[in-house]
Amino acid sequence: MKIGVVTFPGTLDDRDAARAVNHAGGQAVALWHNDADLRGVDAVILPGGFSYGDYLRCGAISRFSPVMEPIIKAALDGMPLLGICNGFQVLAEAHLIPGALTRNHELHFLCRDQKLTIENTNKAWTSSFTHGQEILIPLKNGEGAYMCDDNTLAMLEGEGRIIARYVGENPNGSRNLIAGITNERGNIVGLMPHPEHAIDSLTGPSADGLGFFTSVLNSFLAGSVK
Amino acid sequence: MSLDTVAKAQENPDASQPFAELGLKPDEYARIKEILGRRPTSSELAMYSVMWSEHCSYKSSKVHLKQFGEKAVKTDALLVGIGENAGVVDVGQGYAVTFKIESHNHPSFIEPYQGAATGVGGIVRDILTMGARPIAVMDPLRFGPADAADTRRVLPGIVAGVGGYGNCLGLPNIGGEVVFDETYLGNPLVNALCVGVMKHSDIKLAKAAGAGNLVVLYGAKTGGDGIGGVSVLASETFESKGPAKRPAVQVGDPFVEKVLIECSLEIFAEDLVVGIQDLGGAGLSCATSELASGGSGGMKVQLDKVPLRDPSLSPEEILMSESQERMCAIVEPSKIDRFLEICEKWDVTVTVIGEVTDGNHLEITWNDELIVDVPPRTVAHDGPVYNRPLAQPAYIDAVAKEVINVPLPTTAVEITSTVLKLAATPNLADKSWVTDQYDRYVQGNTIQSQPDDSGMVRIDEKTHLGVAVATDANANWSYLNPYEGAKLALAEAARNIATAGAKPLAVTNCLNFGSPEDPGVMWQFAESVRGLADGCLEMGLPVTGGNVSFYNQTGSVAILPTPVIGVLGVIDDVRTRTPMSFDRAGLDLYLLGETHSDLAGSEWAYLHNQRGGVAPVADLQREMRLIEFLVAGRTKKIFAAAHDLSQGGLAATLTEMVLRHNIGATVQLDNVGLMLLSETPGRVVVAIDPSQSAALTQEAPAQKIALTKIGVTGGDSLVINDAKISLTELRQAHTSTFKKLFG
Amino acid sequence: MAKIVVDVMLKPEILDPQGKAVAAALPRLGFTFAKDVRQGKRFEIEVDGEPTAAQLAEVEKAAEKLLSNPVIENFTVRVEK
Amino acid sequence: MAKIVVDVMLKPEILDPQGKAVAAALPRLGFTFAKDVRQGKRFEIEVDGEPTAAQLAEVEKAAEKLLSNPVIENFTVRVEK
Ligand SMILES: Nc1ncnc2c1ncn2[C@@H]1O[C@H](COP(=O)(O)OP(=O)(O)O)[C@@H](O)[C@H]1O
Ligand SMILES: [Mg+2]
Repeated sequence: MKIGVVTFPGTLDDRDAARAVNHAGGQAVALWHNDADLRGVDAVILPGGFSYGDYLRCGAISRFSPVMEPIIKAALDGMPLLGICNGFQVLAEAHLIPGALTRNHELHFLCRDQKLTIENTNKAWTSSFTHGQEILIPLKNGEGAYMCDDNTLAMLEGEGRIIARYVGENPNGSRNLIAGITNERGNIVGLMPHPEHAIDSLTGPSADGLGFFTSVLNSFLAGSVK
Repeated sequence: MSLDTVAKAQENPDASQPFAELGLKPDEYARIKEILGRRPTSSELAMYSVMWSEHCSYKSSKVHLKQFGEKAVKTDALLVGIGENAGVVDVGQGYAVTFKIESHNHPSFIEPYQGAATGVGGIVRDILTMGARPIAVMDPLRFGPADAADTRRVLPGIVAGVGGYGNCLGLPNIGGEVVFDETYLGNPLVNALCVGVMKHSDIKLAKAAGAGNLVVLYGAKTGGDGIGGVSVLASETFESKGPAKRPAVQVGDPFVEKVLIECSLEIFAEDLVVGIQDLGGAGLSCATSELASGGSGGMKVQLDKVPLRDPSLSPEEILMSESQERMCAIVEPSKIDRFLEICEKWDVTVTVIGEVTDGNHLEITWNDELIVDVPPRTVAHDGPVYNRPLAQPAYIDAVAKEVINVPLPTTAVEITSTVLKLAATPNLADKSWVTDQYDRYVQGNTIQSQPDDSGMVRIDEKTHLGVAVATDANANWSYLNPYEGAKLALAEAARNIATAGAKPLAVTNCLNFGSPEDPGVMWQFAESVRGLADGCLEMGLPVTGGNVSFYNQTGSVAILPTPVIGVLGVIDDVRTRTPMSFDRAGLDLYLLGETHSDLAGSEWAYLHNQRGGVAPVADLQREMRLIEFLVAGRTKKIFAAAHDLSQGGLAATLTEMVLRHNIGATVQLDNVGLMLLSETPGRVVVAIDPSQSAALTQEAPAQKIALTKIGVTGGDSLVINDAKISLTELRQAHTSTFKKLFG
Repeated sequence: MAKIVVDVMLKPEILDPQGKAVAAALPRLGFTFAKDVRQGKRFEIEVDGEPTAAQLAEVEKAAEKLLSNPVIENFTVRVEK
Repeated sequence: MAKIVVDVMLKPEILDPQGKAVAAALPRLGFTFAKDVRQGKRFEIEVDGEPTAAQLAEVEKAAEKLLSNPVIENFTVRVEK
């Protein structure tokens, strides 16, 4: 399975995301923000970082990169798309998922090992987990507070579209402790913490993050993607 | 004032010039005239003034720093030595590592966020310039008292600035220091270290060789930032059409720097440059003169081609501007098209501003008029050298006579309150409030970071080769005895590398001192340099580079002498490192090294307002045996954990160890007060599986290393003799200080 | 040369931690005038000559598409002398 | 209830990376009106009743002390209806 990893100017975790894909047994394909096509990939990851310096609003400028056009088209067609951190912000700015990410409530960048529960396991990116499974992966962001209006929140809760929730003290002020959500169809996931930094316990707090990458591979092998 | 040209300088040799306002002494000005055989043009004057400033020319420190070269051990590990932007060390497997610390103290006091941010930006460009990919940063910081109002202004801004810039560059922050002392009030120290890695064949140097090669400026446009690093007044002495005031602060754009890094690495990978230099202090004055004198000496630059952010800048200002995020490369004409293409890909502004010439003149024109014609070496390297008067300050003998008289705990209640007090004191308290604002995971190779003894990153994913770096300074000891203080800081940094099992390889330093014009400060400086040079010689470690920051003082009060020493080590397989603490019960705890009555300069004495006494004397032979033992023990897998003792002594070390994985310990100590609080150097606590005791008890004495069994791991408290401190209470004390102080 | 100003504020129902932090800090410094503080963004856009209606319409579009995020923010556009 | 607005902008000579990024992004989206863009902050301060001169003077002080960083920023205070 070929998984595209997009590099925008200012993207930082592209190498890590590619490493995680390869580690899980997939084949990472580098995609450049100016590319007009997706080089035949089966899924795409928008990695973390400070694309365009996170100026204006995180993800606001990169959301209009040329590569986003084919990505949006394919994702609306069912291609698995994972936005991590800055990638999540890009997804929100592109309105591929509802809501927005705003400044952490304590107004600092925060990097810490974060416990999450996985609350939705039937989607492209989380099928390797069990429902309610607790995982530990790094969280690192300055604007990670998930915000949406009450109706959207009720809808997300009602439809089980919350992929992962923070355990314990709210790290950034996200509504309902939301760490990640999915679109209605379940192929697009935005996740604030960083599974690509938790693929082995040598360099991360655990290997729990690998599950996101094996999920998409397994779903692909099982033919359930798209 | 109209454009001052070389022709005009010859025509009216006696025109008066504002050399004093630019920070030049009359004799320095006279030297410039002598070199040129005429008065300098205003542009030349601008160049000499910034390049001959203390900051760029090291005029007060040079005579001392040369010991680092003279006393150095000969080592093949040093691929590039002092003098280049950063030294380069061979770490094996074809890899070379470069690292360096720099200060950005004064700007960080004026504007904490931007000062610290641009400090990080500057050191990262130094590392990039060597051809290396930057892979990690560290930030040794020092502040006034933790509860002082100005510290509350300065510290959050500096921390946010270090994080704001470093995080945006995608560089993991793998360590640093946060230290508080009255003398840093008004003089915070912001030192930033960067590590980079490359293959041997990729090393780049700052030299402009080959007549006909092009001089290329790329990166951010030039603005009026930081003009006249030597004196903010400087720019105002030149009349210009622009706004009356040039910005007193440089503002960084980390996004531009991130793009500049990736763009440069792509350019390096295709071997498109002959030489390269970042633009830091003294901007284009420095880059052009250093590149030219690093080559054969000839260069022509058309200054009017420099892309400007502020079109009102005069040539003098352009030469002095310290605008961030710029690089200058020497490129063969056949390679320029590809060079421009890569810059375009990354959307980086790039301009050919000149070419390398035969001969040894650096000629700069402004709209075809010659405004600079100098031998570049005289600007870059032949600056004034001062042998400033030095004298041992009177306080040295006085403090040596002071007898430390602090309460030493004996009862369970006293032990408990002492341990809790130390755990919570700002200098020893948990630094997560700071380090949580730094990305330590990016790049996916961080093996160790806060709160480990050293930062460690993997540099090869297949072989698991890695490097470790630690920075240390003990200004209290340096105050009592600068010579020993420097050696002790060196030993501590090396030990912090070795506890993990990495082998120390090379040294960098950032020497933060008061005014060199004060003979007492100059003596502290000279003694520190002598101590560091002697220490490095004895330990067989080369100094690969560093930085001097003088004038850190408020009125007549100088900061404590603060030589921050960085040591880099190598570890052949990061998976086998010895962790800083234990994650299970049932291990034996041993103290390696002897404990003497070393309370002078200790944290406990400081907490009791006692700053006198006699600093410990460094025993580097003993330190080296200990280091070797720790490195060998890692290979033989003897240690389950190892953590060194420094500020706060055994009390602090035990606190940090039990809290790391929330596994308690029970220890039994004779002479408990001194054992807990003395800061005798050369000590490490190790945890071992009982099955390894034989190996330990045989080998330590064989290496003449004192060994004391102090206890066992396990439980949910730290038990010291009769005192039982719950981990919950200890954690509360250790972790609440910064939150309380800074929100 | 004229200046077009775009002000972007978080919608009233969206939590504004920056505004809240400022509102909390003011009384600590002895300033008691504020009942509430909201913090937003101000863009100053320089254009050549007098802004035309067409230009302002373009700015409106840009404000909606790029300068603000309609999910959480409102904006206003005006000309400033 | 009245609103006092404090606009805080980077001084003209200070580099504004955010404004620069916006100015660069606009033409990529087909918006060509901007010669230059600067990005700053806007504070909306709610006060009880009509703001008095004394109150405005206080706001000026707060703007200088807290809302802006005088080393790199300028500010203006005004009442908005
Ligand atoms: N400003 C900082 N930035 C990053 N890490 C820091 C900073 N200050 C302290 N640390 C980290 O916190 C830990 C404890 O610091 P310290 O007590 O000074 O260590 P040591 O005594 O071993 O030198 C170390 O891992 C150190 O690198
Ligand atoms: Mg240590």
